[in-house]
Amino acid sequence: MADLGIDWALSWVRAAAATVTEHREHLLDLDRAIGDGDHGENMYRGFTAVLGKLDAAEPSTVGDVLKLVATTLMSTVGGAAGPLYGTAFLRGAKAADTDALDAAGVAAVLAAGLEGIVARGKAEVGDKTMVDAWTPAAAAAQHVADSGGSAAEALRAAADAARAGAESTDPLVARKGRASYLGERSAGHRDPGAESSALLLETAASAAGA
Amino acid sequence: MADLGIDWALSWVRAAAATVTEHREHLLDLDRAIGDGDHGENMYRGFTAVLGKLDAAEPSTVGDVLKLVATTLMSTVGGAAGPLYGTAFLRGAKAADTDALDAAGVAAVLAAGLEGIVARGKAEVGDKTMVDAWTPAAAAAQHVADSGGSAAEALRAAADAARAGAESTDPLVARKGRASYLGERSAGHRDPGAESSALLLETAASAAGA
Amino acid sequence: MKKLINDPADVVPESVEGFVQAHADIVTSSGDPESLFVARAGGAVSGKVGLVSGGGSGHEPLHAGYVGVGMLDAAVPGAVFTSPTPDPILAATQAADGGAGVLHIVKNYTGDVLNFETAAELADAEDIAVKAVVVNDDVAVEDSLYTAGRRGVGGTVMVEKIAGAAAERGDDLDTVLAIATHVNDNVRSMGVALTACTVPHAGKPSFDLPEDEIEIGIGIHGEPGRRRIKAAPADEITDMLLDPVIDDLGLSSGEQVLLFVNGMGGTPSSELYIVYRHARARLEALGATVARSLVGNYITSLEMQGASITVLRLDDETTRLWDAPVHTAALRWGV
Amino acid sequence: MKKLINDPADVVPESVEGFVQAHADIVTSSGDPESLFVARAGGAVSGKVGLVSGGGSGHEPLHAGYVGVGMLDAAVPGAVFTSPTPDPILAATQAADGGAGVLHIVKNYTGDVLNFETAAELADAEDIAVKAVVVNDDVAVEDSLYTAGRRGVGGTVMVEKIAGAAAERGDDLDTVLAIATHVNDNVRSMGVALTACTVPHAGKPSFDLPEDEIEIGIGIHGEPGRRRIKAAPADEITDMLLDPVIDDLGLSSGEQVLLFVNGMGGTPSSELYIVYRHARARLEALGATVARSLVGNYITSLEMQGASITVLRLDDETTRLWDAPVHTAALRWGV
Ligand SMILES: Nc1ncnc2c1ncn2[C@@H]1O[C@H](COP(=O)(O)OP(=O)(O)O)[C@@H](O)[C@H]1O
Ligand SMILES: Nc1ncnc2c1ncn2[C@@H]1O[C@H](COP(=O)(O)OP(=O)(O)O)[C@@H](O)[C@H]1O
Ligand SMILES: [Mg+2]
Ligand SMILES: [Mg+2]
Ligand SMILES: [Mg+2]
Ligand SMILES: [Mg+2]
Repeated sequence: MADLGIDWALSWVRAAAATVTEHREHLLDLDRAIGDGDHGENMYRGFTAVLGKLDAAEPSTVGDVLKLVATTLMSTVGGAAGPLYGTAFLRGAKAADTDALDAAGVAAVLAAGLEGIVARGKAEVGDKTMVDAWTPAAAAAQHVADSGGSAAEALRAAADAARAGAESTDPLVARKGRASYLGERSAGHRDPGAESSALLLETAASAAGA
Repeated sequence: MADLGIDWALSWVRAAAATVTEHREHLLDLDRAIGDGDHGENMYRGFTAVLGKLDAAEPSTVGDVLKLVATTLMSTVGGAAGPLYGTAFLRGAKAADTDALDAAGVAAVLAAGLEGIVARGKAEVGDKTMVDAWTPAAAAAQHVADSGGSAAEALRAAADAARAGAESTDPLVARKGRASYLGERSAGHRDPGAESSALLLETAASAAGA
Repeated sequence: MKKLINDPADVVPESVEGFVQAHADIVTSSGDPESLFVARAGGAVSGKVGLVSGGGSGHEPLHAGYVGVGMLDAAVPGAVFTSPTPDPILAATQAADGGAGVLHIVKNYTGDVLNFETAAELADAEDIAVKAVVVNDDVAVEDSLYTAGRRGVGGTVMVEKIAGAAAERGDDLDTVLAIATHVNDNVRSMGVALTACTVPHAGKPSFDLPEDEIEIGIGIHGEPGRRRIKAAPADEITDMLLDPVIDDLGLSSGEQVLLFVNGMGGTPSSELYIVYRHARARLEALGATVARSLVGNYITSLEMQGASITVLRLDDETTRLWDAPVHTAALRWGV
Repeated sequence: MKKLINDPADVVPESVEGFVQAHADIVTSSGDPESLFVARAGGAVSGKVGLVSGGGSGHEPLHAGYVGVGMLDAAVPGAVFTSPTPDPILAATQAADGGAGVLHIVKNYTGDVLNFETAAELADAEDIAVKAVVVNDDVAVEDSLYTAGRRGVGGTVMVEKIAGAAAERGDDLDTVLAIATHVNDNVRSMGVALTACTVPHAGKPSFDLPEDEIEIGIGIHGEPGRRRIKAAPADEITDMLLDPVIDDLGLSSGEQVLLFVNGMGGTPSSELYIVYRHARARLEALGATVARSLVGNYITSLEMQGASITVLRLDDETTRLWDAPVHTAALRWGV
């Protein structure tokens, strides 16, 4: 039940960049359906930039890595996703104030990230946004921590919950973000940001070997 | 072997208007292929206007009818076809200086019309224009007149020759009119003005019972 | 996808480069592709309130086409349909600051609002006074506390022109903000798409529209509209767009308006004038006077075919400010 | 076919009606649908040479968009892509005549040439001195005594602006004609289509172009071009258009030019600036100076996607006349 340190953080971010590249087109298609067709490109641009910075910077803690991701996404992604993910990672970085995360640490990082997203975007569960993925994810990690599980178990639970949360957006009518402009027509489509959130948490769990 | 008088002229013009209406789309398509897609509309607009004027005016001679057609086409068709057909009918009207046309009269009207087209458009046979229909038509009518045929026979010969002339434009590379801008690509398409000329002469012959 | 572009990733920087070269008498650019913005050739005007706008690219001439005397001081073009990040907005804000503060003109999209907010915080930390007006004139979208609210569309051009004239005559930041807000409060828009558009990096049309259907209530980001209907004559479509605009504006007899018929990028101006003609007749039938007009491609959605109708309620002051000289790449008069 | 139109037969009159309403400070129309033309709101200018142009509709803003101080006195819009008949050309000529004669600016198409010729004869019979310049700047078409010759395309805008300025400053008819001819002699153009356009009354696209092919050497009437090639990057296409233009113009190092990148109606301006950027770089590499620029939809082919490049060799006089104030719906500066 090893805690998750800098190695995990680095391999997560690299895996995240690979996943975002792989799913670029799929995220584009989701956003074309109910948004403006750029979410895949935005995430791809952001994480490609993160990879570039990772080589030059020499982060030594999980917090360093998360902060690097935060500032890079903030300054390269743009759109709604840039500030939202940027804030999530920034608050997560602040919450990751130890060398290695245990389950409680994972839960704290996810809770802080979610808080950041809500602080900026003011969305609630059911609004058909990334909040629908983050909220159950943070809760699931907290649950694992409360019942004495490992950091990796917390991430696995969070990833699974995020996946279910992303899928739960399919039937929803959007109330926030661009999809809200479509009214009823937004139902029947997955929210792109909830999907990318689920993808990122899946790579976080995988990187932890969970 | 009745000569062709005002009744023929009137029924010709009415039949021509009907034919142009019927072939509007076909002439449009021909002009879309190697021109600017308006010849059918131009001819339709012109002959619809002619019909309108015919009811109000009370032409009493073949020349009157041809002159009415000339001025109406001139002032409603526009494009290249307007001035060319306008001039053709105007010169034809001047040539039709008797009450009723015999074969020689038919030949004279067609020769004058062709002369008008050439005077304005400066095209020669083989340039892929209406001249390719009018030239053999005028010659065929003259031939019938020279060999003692009737007016109706002259028109039938002219119509058949115009039809063949129109078909002869298919393989040609245009040297005049819009199709000339296409260069080699104009080959393999019929010239719209040659086709409309053949249609008009066919109705002239039919109206003469030939 | 067929476009006159090179690498899709270079569309914005190459286009901005050409734009700045073609209009070097009016504008300059930061030159830095990492922090791209367009500003007035002469730099910030000392003592004048600076006006900065920006947002995703693909709406040209918005916003760079409105940089110049009498309108914006700087514009920040993001990637296509993607709000720019805070860094270039901050840099543009600094470039536009003549010591009298800066007004951000922000179209109401989550991304734009968030990125401009962050930039404003950063500018504040550098002692530049920044205020923001958030334009939200699109009546196709219901306005509610619980949603993202209305989009900013055609009204943005009106806000930029009129607030720009106020700043140019020397109004202070609060006054310019008040005027911008007043314009936003009195302008409404609604749009229609006949075809979708294709974002260069997506390579596929933003939606599929059968040959006989159109989208009513679209925005300017290639998103589908509120509803899809059978194609209809221009006058009927004009009614569908104008009715909610008139309604929401609460327009009544005797009022003066500016009528703005905007092309989405791929519609010929001849069609815009057909829409204008009927919209004008409708407004006049209502007893309103169409005192000013604007017809053309002023806030677009790439090569989309379609149009939007914007109506601005005029008063003497806004009319005067609308008429004031302007010298930008896309709007020019009086100079 | 999806268009913002009502009955296809009403496209031109309704559009012109809207246009004249929207720009009532600049233009007026004959009002007569049987003899439709657009003229300056103030009427003929006494003692000034009158400038009249016209041709088929579908190229907006050409020509009505160029009626106003410093440019045309009247414009005659025919049916879409169809030269107007002599009657309205004559009426416009009469309306434009201020006693100093009238210059007809005619694009070189058989129909335009013939109908303007007839109108000129009729005007002559009414003692109006009429001269004509026939614009033929399209290098895609071979010039020869035995053909219809080159088409008049983008260069027409240059001729109308510069001859318009000459007339406005008081030059006599022969001088205005000489200047117009000089501009025509020094301007060349070539265009590309990415998509076809649809003439309203035809209802079908003017040609079928696969998703990965483009037409090089098109005119402005939706006709196919000289050759069809695979889609290519903007810089390559720009080379294909610019090379024959430079060549035919015999442009050499040290010369000053006006670079005009024109949109065919359905292409966003962002793409035009990408073309402009590369064309400018090419001209500069040649040692020429791009002293003036024009980028936008100025002579179009309905909603066609595509562009044309026009290069005008400048001298001091033409530059001065280009810079002179102009106040029309589509071109405006200095006033
Ligand atoms: N107010 C909000 N709160 C939380 N998430 C939001 C909000 N608005 C948008 N999002 C998320 O952002 C995603 C869209 O991101 P992206 O397409 O990159 O930006 P944009 O919408 O500006 O084009 C949406 O799918 C949604 O998950
Ligand atoms: N110089 C010419 N001489 C004779 N006929 C010509 C000439 N130029 C064009 N035409 C005829 O005119 C026809 C086209 O007419 P139309 O499409 O109505 O006019 P436009 O070419 O102006 O669109 C051509 O098919 C051709 O037969
Ligand atoms: Mg998006
Ligand atoms: Mg034609
Ligand atoms: Mg976006
Ligand atoms: Mg034509």
